Amino acid sequence: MQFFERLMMMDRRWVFLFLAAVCFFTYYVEYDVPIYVEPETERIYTFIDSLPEGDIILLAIDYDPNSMAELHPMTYTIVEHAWRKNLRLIITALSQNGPGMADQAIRDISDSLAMPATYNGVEYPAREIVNGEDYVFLGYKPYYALVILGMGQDFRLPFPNDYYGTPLDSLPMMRRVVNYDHVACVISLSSGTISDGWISYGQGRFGFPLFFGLTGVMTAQYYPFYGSGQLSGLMGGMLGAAQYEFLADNYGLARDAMKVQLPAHVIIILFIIMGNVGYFASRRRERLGGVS
Amino acid sequence: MKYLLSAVIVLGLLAGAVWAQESDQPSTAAADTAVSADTVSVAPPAPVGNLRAYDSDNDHGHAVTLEWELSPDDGGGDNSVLMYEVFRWYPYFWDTVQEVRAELVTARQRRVQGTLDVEGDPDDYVKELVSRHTELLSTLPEAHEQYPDDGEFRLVRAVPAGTEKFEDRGPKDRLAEDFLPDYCDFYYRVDAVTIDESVRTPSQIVGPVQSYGQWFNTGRIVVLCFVLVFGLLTILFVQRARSGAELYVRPIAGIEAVDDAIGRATEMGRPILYVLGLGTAADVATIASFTILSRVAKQVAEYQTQLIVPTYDPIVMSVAQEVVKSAYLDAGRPDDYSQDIVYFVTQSQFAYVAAVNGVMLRERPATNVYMGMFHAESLLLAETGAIAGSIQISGTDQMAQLPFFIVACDYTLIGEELYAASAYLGREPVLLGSLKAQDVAKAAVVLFALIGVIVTTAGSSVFQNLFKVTD
Amino acid sequence: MTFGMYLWMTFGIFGTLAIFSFLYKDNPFYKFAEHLVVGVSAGYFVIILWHNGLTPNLFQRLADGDWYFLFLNSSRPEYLIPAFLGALMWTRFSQQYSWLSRWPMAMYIGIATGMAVPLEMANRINKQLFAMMNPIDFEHFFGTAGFDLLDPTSGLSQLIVFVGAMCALIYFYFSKAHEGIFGRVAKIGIYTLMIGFGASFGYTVMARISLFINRIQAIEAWRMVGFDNTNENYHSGFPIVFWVLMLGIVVYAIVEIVQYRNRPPETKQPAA
Amino acid sequence: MKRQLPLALVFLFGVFMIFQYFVPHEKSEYVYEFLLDWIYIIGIFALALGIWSLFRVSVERIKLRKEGATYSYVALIGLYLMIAFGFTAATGDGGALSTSYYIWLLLGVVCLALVMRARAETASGRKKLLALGTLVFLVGFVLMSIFDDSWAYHFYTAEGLSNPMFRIFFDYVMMPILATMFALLAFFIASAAYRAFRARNLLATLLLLAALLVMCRFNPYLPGIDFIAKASNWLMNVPNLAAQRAIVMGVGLGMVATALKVILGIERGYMGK
Repeated sequence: MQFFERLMMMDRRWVFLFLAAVCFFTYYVEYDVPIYVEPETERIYTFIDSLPEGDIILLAIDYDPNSMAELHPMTYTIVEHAWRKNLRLIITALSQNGPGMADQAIRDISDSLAMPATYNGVEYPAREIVNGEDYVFLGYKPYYALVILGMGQDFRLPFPNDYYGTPLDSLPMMRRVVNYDHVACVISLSSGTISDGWISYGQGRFGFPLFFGLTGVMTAQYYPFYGSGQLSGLMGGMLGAAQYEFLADNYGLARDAMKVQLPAHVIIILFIIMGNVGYFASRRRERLGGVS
Repeated sequence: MKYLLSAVIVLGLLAGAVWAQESDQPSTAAADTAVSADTVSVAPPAPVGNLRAYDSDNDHGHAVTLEWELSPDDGGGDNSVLMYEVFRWYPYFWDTVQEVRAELVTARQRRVQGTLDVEGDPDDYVKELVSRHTELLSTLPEAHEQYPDDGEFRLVRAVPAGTEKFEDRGPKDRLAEDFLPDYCDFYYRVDAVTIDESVRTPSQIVGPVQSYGQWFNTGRIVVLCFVLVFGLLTILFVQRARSGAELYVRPIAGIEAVDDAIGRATEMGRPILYVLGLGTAADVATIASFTILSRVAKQVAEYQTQLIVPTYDPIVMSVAQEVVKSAYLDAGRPDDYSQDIVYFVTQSQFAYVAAVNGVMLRERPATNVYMGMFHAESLLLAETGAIAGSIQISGTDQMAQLPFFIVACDYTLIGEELYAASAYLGREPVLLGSLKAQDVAKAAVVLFALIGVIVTTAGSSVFQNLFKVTD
Repeated sequence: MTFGMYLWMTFGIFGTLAIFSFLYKDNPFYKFAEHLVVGVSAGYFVIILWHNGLTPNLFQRLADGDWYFLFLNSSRPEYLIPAFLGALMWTRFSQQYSWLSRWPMAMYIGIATGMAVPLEMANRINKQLFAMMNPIDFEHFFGTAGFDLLDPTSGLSQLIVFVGAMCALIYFYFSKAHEGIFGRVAKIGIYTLMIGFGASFGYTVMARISLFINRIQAIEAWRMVGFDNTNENYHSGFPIVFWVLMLGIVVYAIVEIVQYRNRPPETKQPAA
Repeated sequence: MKRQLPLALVFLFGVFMIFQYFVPHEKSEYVYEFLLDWIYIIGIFALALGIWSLFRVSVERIKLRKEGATYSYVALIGLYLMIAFGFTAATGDGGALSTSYYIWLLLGVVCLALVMRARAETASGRKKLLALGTLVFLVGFVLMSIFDDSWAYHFYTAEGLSNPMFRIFFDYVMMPILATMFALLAFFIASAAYRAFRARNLLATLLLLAALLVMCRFNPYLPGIDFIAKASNWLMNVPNLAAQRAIVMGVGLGMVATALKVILGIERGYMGK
C-alpha cells in the first residue's frame, strides 16, 4: 500500500498543476462531445421553436458578471434561436451590476446575426436587428419583487422608458403590448434569489409559462418547482446550455467548454475513487494491526 | 336584495336603450355592406350572450372582470366572429382630467431637468397643478353618474375569438394614462366583430358596476390560518417552557461536537475561529448563529481561550460585538473582552474568504465553526480548514453548500438542525418552546399530506382544494 | 482595441494569475490583488448605492425643498425620517450612544422578518404541501409508456417522491429520539436527503469547472489580441507586453524554485 | 427605554407587515411600499457603517505598522480611486479624461499616503514635516479641482457611472479578480475530492455515489451511457425532488418560527440581550 500512502502525502499543488495542464491541453484539442438531451431542456426548445413568427418572449437577464460564465452561453443561444425564428424579445436586467453586461451581450448577438453565418454547415439568412422592432431592452430597477409585480399590470409602470431613455410608447414593437398577457412566455436566467421572485410574484400571480436557466449550483434546488408545475422547463448550468445549443444546432460557448468539462470530470471522479480506495486500504491495514 | 332590485330596473332601462341602438345599427351596417359590395358580404354575427360585469375580487381595486357566453357564430354557426371588442362608457369630463394629467406629468419631468420656464416659483406651479388634478379626480364619480348623456362608449381592448372572460385592469397610479378610478359607475358593451371591421353586433350594455379594493384577500385564508395557528402554537409552547415544563429535544450529533471541540481547543491552547457566514442580521440563519456564538463565547471566556470572529456584514459585526461582550460579562470576565475579537473584513464575498483563509493558515485555529448563511465560498473555507488541520463543525440552511460541508467537515448541521442547535445549545426554555411548536406544525403537515394523498388518489380533490392558495 | 485598453486587459490577466498564484502559496502578488479588490469593490458599492440607491430614493424626493430649511419644505418631507434613522445607525461607533442605534435596527429587523412570515409560509409550505397531495397514478404504476422503472412520471416514481419527502420531513422532527420504527423511517429520510445532496454536488462540480474554463477563454482572448495584426492600431508593442508578462511569470517561478532548493533544512515546507 | 422601545418597535412593524400581506387594499399597499423604501434607505446608511469600519481597520493597521500594512495602503488607494472615479466625469460628451485629471488623482493618492505616514510617525520632528507635506499637496489637490474645467464633480446626477476609468476598473480590475476567486474553487474541489471527500459513513457514501452517477453523465464515451444518463435524470426528478421538497418545507417552517420569535420578542439574540 506504499503507493497510496505516498499519493496521500503528496503535495496538493501537484494536483492543481495536473488539473490545470489537462484543462489547458484539452481546450486546444479539437474533438466533438456528443450531448444527451434531457426533457427539462427540450421542453424550452420545443416551446420556443413552436412559436409563430412575431411572437414576443420576455427574457430576464437577472445575473451578475460573476455568474456570467455559465449563463452567458444560455443568453447567446436563446436570443440567437429566437431571432433566427423572427420572434421578438423584451429584455430586462434586474440584478444590480447586470445591465451593462446584458446590453453588451445584445450588441454582440445582433452583430453575429448580421453576418450570413454558416454555422457548422448550417445556412442561416443574415438579419438586421433593429432596437424597438426586434427587441426592447428595459434595463434595471431596484426591488426586483415590485418590478415583477408592476410588469404584471403594465410594463410602463416600472419602466416608463427603456434602458436607452426612449419612452416605451414610441417603440413600434410595444404598441398594444401591455403586460404578461401579451407575452408568449418568460425565460429567467439567474443564480437564485431573483428566480424565487419570478416564481412567487410572477408565475404565482399571473400564470404565464415560466422557464428557468440556472447556475449549476442552484439547479437541484428548483426541481420541486419543476415537479409541481410552477416551472415549465429548466436549464442547469453549462450542461443545460450545451444541450440547448445542440438542439438549436448552434455550436457556441457551451459546446466549446464541454470539451474541457469531460476530462475534468473524469479526473475528479478518479480522484474521489483513488482517495477513498487509499482511505479504505489504510483503514483495513489499521484493523489488521499493521503500521498505521 | 338592494342589488337585485336596482339590477332589474337597469335591465329594463337597458332593453330600451339596446332596442334603440339596434334600430339604427343595421341601417349603417347596410350602408357599409352596399359600399363594399365586391368583398364577400358577411352577415352580422349573433351577439354575445348574458354579459356579466363585477369587481375583480381580492385585489387593490382598479379592476373590473367581464364574463360572457361565446356568440353562437364563434366556433359554430357560420363561424364569422374574428374577435370581440370591449367598450366602456367614458364621460367627456374624463378628457379634461387627462389634459390636466398630461400637463402635470410634463411639468414634473421638465422640473426635474430644470427646463420648466414658468413665471413664479416652478415648485409652486407644480404643487398647484397637483392639487387641481386631485380635485378633478374627486369629482369623477359624479361625472360617471350622468350616464348615458354627455359621454360615449370607447374601445378598451380587443380580445381574440374564443375568450369568454376579460379583466379591465388599470394601474393604481393616478398619473398613469389608463388610470382606472375606483367607486365610479362603469357601463360595458362587448361587440362581436367579423373579418370586415364594420360588420359587428353589440351585446346589451351591462352596468353600473364599480371597482374597489377589498380589505381581505380570501384566496389567502389558508395562509392566514397556518400563520395564526403557528403563532398560537409558538406562544402556547413558550408559556409552557417558561413555566418550567421539561421539553424533550432529541440529541443532535453536530451540537455535542461543538462542546468537546471547545475543550480540545483549550487543551491545545490554539484559538477558535467562528465564522457567522455571509447573511445580514435579518437572515434567520444568522440570528440562529448569534445564539450559538453567545454560547461558544461564554465557554471561551470561562476557559480563557482566544476567539476570532471575522464578519462580512456591518450590522452582523455590531450585533456580534454586542453578543460576545454580554457573553464575557455573563462569564464574569468583562475585562478579557477586546474590541478586536469581532472585526469587519469586507463586503465582497471572495475578498472576505481570502482574508479568513489567511487567518486560518497564520493562526492555525484548533476548531473552525461555520454557522449561518454560506454561498459559493463554503468549500474554500472547509478545504483550507482541512489543510490547517482543524476540527470543523458547520451548519447552514443553504442547500447548495450542504453537500460540501457534509463531505469535507467533521460535523454538519443540516438546514433546520441549525435552528434546533440554537434552541438546544442556548438551553433557553423559550427557544425550546418555539422548536416544539415547529415540531407540532411538522407533524400536522405530514398528517395532512398523508390524508391528502389517500383522498385525492381515491378520486376526490376536495381535501386538496382546502389547501389551495390563489394569490 | 487600442493599446491603452490592451494594457488594462493585461493588468486584468495579471490580476487573474495573481489570484491563481494563491494555489501555490499566499504570496505578495496574491495579497496585492486581494487587498486591491477589497478596496475597489468597497468603493464600487459606495458609488452604486449612492447613484442607484440614495439619489433616486432620497435626494430626488427631497429635491424640491431647500437645504437651508433642512428640506422641510420639500413636497415629501416624510423621507427625512428614514434619513435621520439611517444617520442614527452611525451612533454605533460612540460608546455611550451606541444604544441609540438599536431603534433603526429594530425597525429594520421588524419589517424584514414581518415580510418574511406570510411569504415563506405561502411559497414554501402551502404550495409545496398542495403539490405533495397530487394523486398517485396507479394505472401507469410502472411507467406511462410501457414498463420503464426509470420513468420520472410513473406512479412508482410519484410514490417514491411522496414517501421520500415524508421520511425526510420526519428526520427533521426533534421531539422524538430516532429509535425503533421511528428511527428506521428517519433513516430512510436521511438517505433520501443524501441522494438529493449528491445530485446537487454533481451539478456544483460542473459549475465550478465552467468558471475555470471561462478564465481559460479570457486568457486565450488576451493572447489572440496580442498577436492579432488585423487590428488597425496594432503595433509591435502588443506582443512585447505579452512576452513581458510571460517573462515575469518565468522569473518568479525560477526565484521560487531556487528559494525552495536551498531553503534551511528545518523549515521544510509541510506537506500541505 | 433602551430595551423596551426597540422590542416594541420590532413587534409593531412585524405584526403590521404580517397582516399587510392579507390586505390587498390600495392603502395597505401604499404603506407597504413606503416602509420598503424606508428600510432600503436605512440599509444604505448601514452599509456606510461597513465602509467606515473597513477604512478604520486599514488605517489602524497602517498606524500600528502591523505586518502587511503596505497592503492596507493598496486597499485604501483602491477605495479612494473608485470613489473618485464614481463622482467625477469629463465635461462635454467626449468622456475622455485630460492628463490634468490624472495629475489631480495622483495628488490625491500622495496626499492620502502622506496623511497615513504622518499618523504612523512617532518622532515629532518628522511628523511635522510630513504634516506640512500633506498640507502642500492638499492645497494643490483642491486648487486643481477648482480651476480645471476639463472635468467636474457630479454628486446629484450619475455621470460618474459612465466615467471611462470607472468602467475600466470594473471590467479589468474587479471582474477578473473576483471571477478568478470563483475559479479557484474548481481546483479546491479537485484537491478536496482527492483528500477530503471520504465515504466516512453510509450517509457520505450515498452522497458520493449519487454525485458520481450525476457526474458520469458528462462522459458520453462511457459504456452504457444511455442507462447512466436516464438513471441520472431519474435521480434528479425523483429522489432529489423528494429531498429538496422536504428541505424547502423544513427550512420554511424554521424561517417562519424564528421570524415569529423575533417579532414576539422571544428571540433577542440580535439585540445582544
